[in-house]
Amino acid sequence: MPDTSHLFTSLPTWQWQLLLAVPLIPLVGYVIQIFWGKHLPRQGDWLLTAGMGVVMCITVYMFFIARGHSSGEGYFIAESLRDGFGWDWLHRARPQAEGLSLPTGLMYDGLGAAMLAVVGVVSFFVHLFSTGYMKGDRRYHIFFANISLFTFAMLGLVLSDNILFLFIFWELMGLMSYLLIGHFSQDPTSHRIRQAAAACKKAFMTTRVGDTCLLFGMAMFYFLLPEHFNELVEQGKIHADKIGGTFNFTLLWQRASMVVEANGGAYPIWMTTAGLFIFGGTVGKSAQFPLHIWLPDAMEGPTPVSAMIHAATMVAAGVFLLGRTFPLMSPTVLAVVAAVGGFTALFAATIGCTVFDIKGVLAYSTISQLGFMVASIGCGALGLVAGLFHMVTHAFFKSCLFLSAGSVIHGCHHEQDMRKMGGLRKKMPITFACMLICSLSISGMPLFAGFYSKDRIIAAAFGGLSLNFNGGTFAATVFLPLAACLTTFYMFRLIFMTFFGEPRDHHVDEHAHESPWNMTVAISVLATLGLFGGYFWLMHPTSPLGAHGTWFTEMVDWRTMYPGVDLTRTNLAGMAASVPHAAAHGGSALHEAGAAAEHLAHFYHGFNPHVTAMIASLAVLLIGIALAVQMYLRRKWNPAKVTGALGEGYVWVANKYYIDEAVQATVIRGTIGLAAIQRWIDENIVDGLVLTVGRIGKALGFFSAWFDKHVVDGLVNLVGGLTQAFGSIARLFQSGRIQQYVSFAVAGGILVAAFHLLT
Amino acid sequence: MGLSAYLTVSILLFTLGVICIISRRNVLYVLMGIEMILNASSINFAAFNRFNGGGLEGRMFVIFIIILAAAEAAVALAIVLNVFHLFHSVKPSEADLLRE
Amino acid sequence: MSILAITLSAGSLLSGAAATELQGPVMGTPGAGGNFLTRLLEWLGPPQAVPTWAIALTSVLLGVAILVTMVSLIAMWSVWMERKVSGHMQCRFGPMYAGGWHGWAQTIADGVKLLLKEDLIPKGADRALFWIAPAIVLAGIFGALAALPLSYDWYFARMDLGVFTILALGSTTTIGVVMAGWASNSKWSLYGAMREAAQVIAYEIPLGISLLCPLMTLGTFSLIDASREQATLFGWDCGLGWAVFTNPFNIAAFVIFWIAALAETKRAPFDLPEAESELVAGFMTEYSGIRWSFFFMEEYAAMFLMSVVGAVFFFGGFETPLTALMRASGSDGTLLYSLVCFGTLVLKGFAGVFLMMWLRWTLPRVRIDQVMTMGYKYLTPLALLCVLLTATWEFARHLVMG
Amino acid sequence: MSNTHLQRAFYTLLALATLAAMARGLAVAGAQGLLFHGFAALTLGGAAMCIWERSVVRSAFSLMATFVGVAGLFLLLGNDFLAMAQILIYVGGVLALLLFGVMLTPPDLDERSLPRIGGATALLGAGVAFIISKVVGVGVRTWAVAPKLPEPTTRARDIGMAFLHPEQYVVAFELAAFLLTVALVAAVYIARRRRVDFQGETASSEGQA
Repeated sequence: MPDTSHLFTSLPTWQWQLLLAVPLIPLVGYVIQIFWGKHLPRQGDWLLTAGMGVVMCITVYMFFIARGHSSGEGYFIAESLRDGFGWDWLHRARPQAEGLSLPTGLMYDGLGAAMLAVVGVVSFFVHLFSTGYMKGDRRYHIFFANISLFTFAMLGLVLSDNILFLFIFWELMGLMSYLLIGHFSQDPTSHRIRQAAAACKKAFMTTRVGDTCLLFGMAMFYFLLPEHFNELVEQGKIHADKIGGTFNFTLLWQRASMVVEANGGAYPIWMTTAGLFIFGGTVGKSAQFPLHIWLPDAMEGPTPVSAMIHAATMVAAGVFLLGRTFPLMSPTVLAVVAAVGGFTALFAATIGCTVFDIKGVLAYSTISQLGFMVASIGCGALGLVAGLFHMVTHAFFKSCLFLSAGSVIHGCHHEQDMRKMGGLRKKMPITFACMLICSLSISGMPLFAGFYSKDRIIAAAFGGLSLNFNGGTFAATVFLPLAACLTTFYMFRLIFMTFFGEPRDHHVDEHAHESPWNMTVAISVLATLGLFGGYFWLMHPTSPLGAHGTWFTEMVDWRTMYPGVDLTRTNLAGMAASVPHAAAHGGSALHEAGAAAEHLAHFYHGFNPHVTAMIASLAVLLIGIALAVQMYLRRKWNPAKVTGALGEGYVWVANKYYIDEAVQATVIRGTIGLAAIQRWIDENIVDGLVLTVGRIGKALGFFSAWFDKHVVDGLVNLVGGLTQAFGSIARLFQSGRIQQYVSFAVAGGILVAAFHLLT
Repeated sequence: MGLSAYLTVSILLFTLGVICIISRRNVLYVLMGIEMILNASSINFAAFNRFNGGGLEGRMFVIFIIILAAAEAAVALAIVLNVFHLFHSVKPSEADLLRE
Repeated sequence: MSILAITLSAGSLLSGAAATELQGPVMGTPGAGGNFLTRLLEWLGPPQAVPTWAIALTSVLLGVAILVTMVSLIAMWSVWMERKVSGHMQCRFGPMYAGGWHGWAQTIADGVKLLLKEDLIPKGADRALFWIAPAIVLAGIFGALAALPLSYDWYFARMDLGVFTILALGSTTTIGVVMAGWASNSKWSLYGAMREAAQVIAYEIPLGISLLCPLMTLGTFSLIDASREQATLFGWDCGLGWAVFTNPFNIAAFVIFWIAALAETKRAPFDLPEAESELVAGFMTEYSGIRWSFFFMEEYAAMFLMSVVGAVFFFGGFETPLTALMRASGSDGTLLYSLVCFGTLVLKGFAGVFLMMWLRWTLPRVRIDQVMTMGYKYLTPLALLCVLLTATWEFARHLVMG
Repeated sequence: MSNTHLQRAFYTLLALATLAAMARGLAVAGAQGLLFHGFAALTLGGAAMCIWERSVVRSAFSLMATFVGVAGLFLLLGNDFLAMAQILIYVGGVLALLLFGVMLTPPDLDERSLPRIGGATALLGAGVAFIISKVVGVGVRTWAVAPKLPEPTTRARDIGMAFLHPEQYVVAFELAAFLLTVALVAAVYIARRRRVDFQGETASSEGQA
């Protein structure tokens, strides 16, 4: 096995301790809050917010340390176990022995650093925002406790160095999302108690499907990878010692790539299956079609929770998982990933255009943007970086959008219907400014954060299509620009309906006011990040268009993300088939892969698709804005007429393609029907048997009773009678006086003693 | 002093205990007599222990006898108080409901 | 009659505490590390004709004399101290005239007065028990004091079971008090006696259990050994390895011990048996003269005894940094060292007595039902908990320190 | 001869016998003999007084002498732990409990029991004197002449170890603890006043009577 330890960076122990403190601070905060929160001043919100502030400071500080390490071309990846900082979980005494051994530690690399900083920053501002938004809530302290544990789960997930711990935190996050989405279901005064209860159950059950897939995928890699590896070792195709199962990311990457290389670049079928299972986890958690149905309903939770779920924690976890397991994915899996992601992006965007709930629009927007990320990752190595980059920028502007929406809802006295808003621009200037900035950002306006990532995604899709033509990349290439266009349209539809025009509802307009400082500060900071977060173009000394790459691409590079793994020889080898001049070499798949790598490198620096992509994305941006202006600002085209013209199609979209109904009709009805059948069997067959046994027992019992009454009782009575007869004789001696008894006893004792002494 | 001296004291104490029990009519005297008898047996155990090598066995018996006496005194006193409440007398001869 | 009482108490002392010392000669091992009085007598060099039992008996009689003097001195000093302390706590001077400087002779004058007072016996009283009761009370406390080492090598009886003996003999005073209360043929006295019996029985339990905590820490019943155990703090011979410093739960145990000790010695806020506002003077209502003063002597001696037990088992006994310094400088084993140890113990004991007086003037008296509730429902479970925690701590300490 | 005179004569005899026995003990066995006879006299005298006294309270108080005497005998036998346990539990606990019992029940003023004492004593005395003469005279004398007994070395630590050692007395120790707990709970339960029950029971028993 090649020695790759020189590729790992070593961090000093105090830095590991800082990183360990990052998840532990919210955990400790949770414990304090859940037990004593109610009795703390202000119900303890300051405690958790301050703790999260500390976490933010640590993550940002560590981010800059990571940035310093990764500024060059080399690797930056650190594992605490290599620095002697970790736990031997389920310790196994002898390494060769059978059984489970799980050394567990922290992992910190460019992706982890970026993600950790994003989670820290967004969580802190969500906490800050919540101190204003949730004021007066009946379960205020519980809310803070839960959201803190939610953050803990995400921070732990990002820092995990193995997939099992990732899975544990992943599940914890599922539980916390359940509790938080259902926050109002525990509040008897809430008027949305039923909807909240239903939504949290739906979210929990739906993501469970994906989680089960992930568990299967995990288990397959744990058990099958060493089996296959050891087989290849025996065949002499790999020169290494035999191995046992592992969950560790770096070991999984290296071993999987060795297996694939030994197989001549071909992925074994089980690895494809396992990759699909792992992708199933992403589908559930990141709300990809067809498991996206929980996410719109999750809007029943408080708005800060939505911001957390959509920006920093829940859905990002799915994409993060793809980033962590990318080397394990075969080209086939990647094609599926791209297809599912592209389809989801367009599909959700169309629904987003028809929703009137301000948070609903943002919810479908999130599904669509997640589709972008997933599709991008499916398009190959360039898309991987672009998709992860989009995850980061998306976290900034989507959290800002949600919190701004929360600010609007707060200002409008908990009114969420956009049709009742309008003209809020003057009343809520800060909110409006933040929302506008982030809308431009999500739409991909040049120089805004979203532009850099979205542009890269579209470029990656184009590039993927030219490198490796398959259904997935084709779907991505076709669907993503369309989805981008619709994104612009529905975002500006939201802006125009909410902030422009005349007030449409007198009641709402009367209440409208700017939010308190803690909410506006939070959204302002996040809007600033939404503007500059992609690339600090105002501060960068060189080209504003980022020819040297953005900060993210400097930190996260597909060539240096996975130490000891050459993606061009494994994961991307399948692409070689379609490289035009690769066939000229006429060599094996690996040769072709080398050619593909060359081509990729050219591609990366050559910037061709970038220009195309930029033109395309600017075009769709302008088309989207123009549409929105025509329909909702200038009102040239009446939206009602437009929808009327669309006819049945509009009804179909507005009802979200009837997917909820389809699930209801197939999965849920099917389950209920199965349960009914089982119930019939239980009631008629099983119970019938039991009753028969009972009847037989009863008959036996009658006989037994007769025997008992006449034979056994007769004997007992006889004994009793004899005892009574003897007792009436013995009674003559029983005077009831203690003294007499003692006299008898002593006299007896003396007699016995005398007998002994005399004989 | 030899073992026989202790045994003599012990048997005299035992006799006095028995006399105490059988000659007085108050139930409290019964309790006192029992304590004397227990003490007499304690002396026996302690003496045999001492004159048989001074190990642990005999004194363990005495310790358990003392424990037993403590438990007995508590329960017996509770019974005496109960009997007094029931029969308005502490004479054992009058608590004779079981004779019926 | 007072002579009879003193004789009786001396006789009881003979049979009680001093018999443990005689055990040595009786069992055939005279001398070796025994009573300091015996050693003194042997050092004086008696003629060969004097049998060992005579030496032992002489030392016992000497011990009785020392104990009687000790109890009288403790009582005298404590009474004067109580007057001065309570006076200053109430912003007055206390005795100022008798003897001159701060009324130092006040207690002596009181003693003379009590000796000269008529010794009254009420008409309906049970005369024999009325006589014997103060003697039994005093005998119990004499026996307990006899188990107390005066310095690290001055003791009447070197006992393996020191504190156990003190607790056992100290508990016999209850019988004397009940006897006094019953024999007086007065309802105030009887009420006081019954309260005393109930209270003392109730508080003996937490007292004993809370003492188990330092006993576990130190691993011995013997007061001298316990004191020696507390010389080193984490292996450093600084005279500060007191039980309260080496095990934090001993602090809690000491609080429980102290409350129980207050109740055992019938001190305020637990002075129900002699609550003057309800029962005139409780079980000693009918007593007067020297017999009355016996009860007082018993009370002050018991206070001092409890303070010394607390000091020995929680606060280092003879050990202070001064003794450690003397050991380091090699003056270990000299007469000066013994005197320093003795002085340390006396100072610590009177510090405890002062604390008791301070508490008396700080806290109001509690009701009898509150006393019982506190003893049975709170102090006993708390003391058990303390034992559990102390044991856990000690176990952990042994695991860590080996 | 009145009861008072009889008692006074009895106590005088008791005191004289004690003094004589102590003197003989001193002559025979030195301090040990003196103390043994003193303690034995305390034990037996206390017990005898307990029987002879007409007042229950005085009987209970005289029992204290018995307990202290037995403790002294334990001391002479080298068992200081037993002696202290005896004093702590019997004098401090059992006796106080007995006194409570005595004071919570009314005195039985019309008890005249001296004739019964005389009869029972005569009967028992005959039997016991016979046994003593046989036992002390023949049975154990050979045992008593063990010339030099070994020094008792058992200390409190050994007793504690024996109590908790799994191969020694730990089961008995735990059982004793259990017994004490049960006795405590039982005593509290029995002594608890149940006014309703008492009224019902006394009413029914009166009805039967």
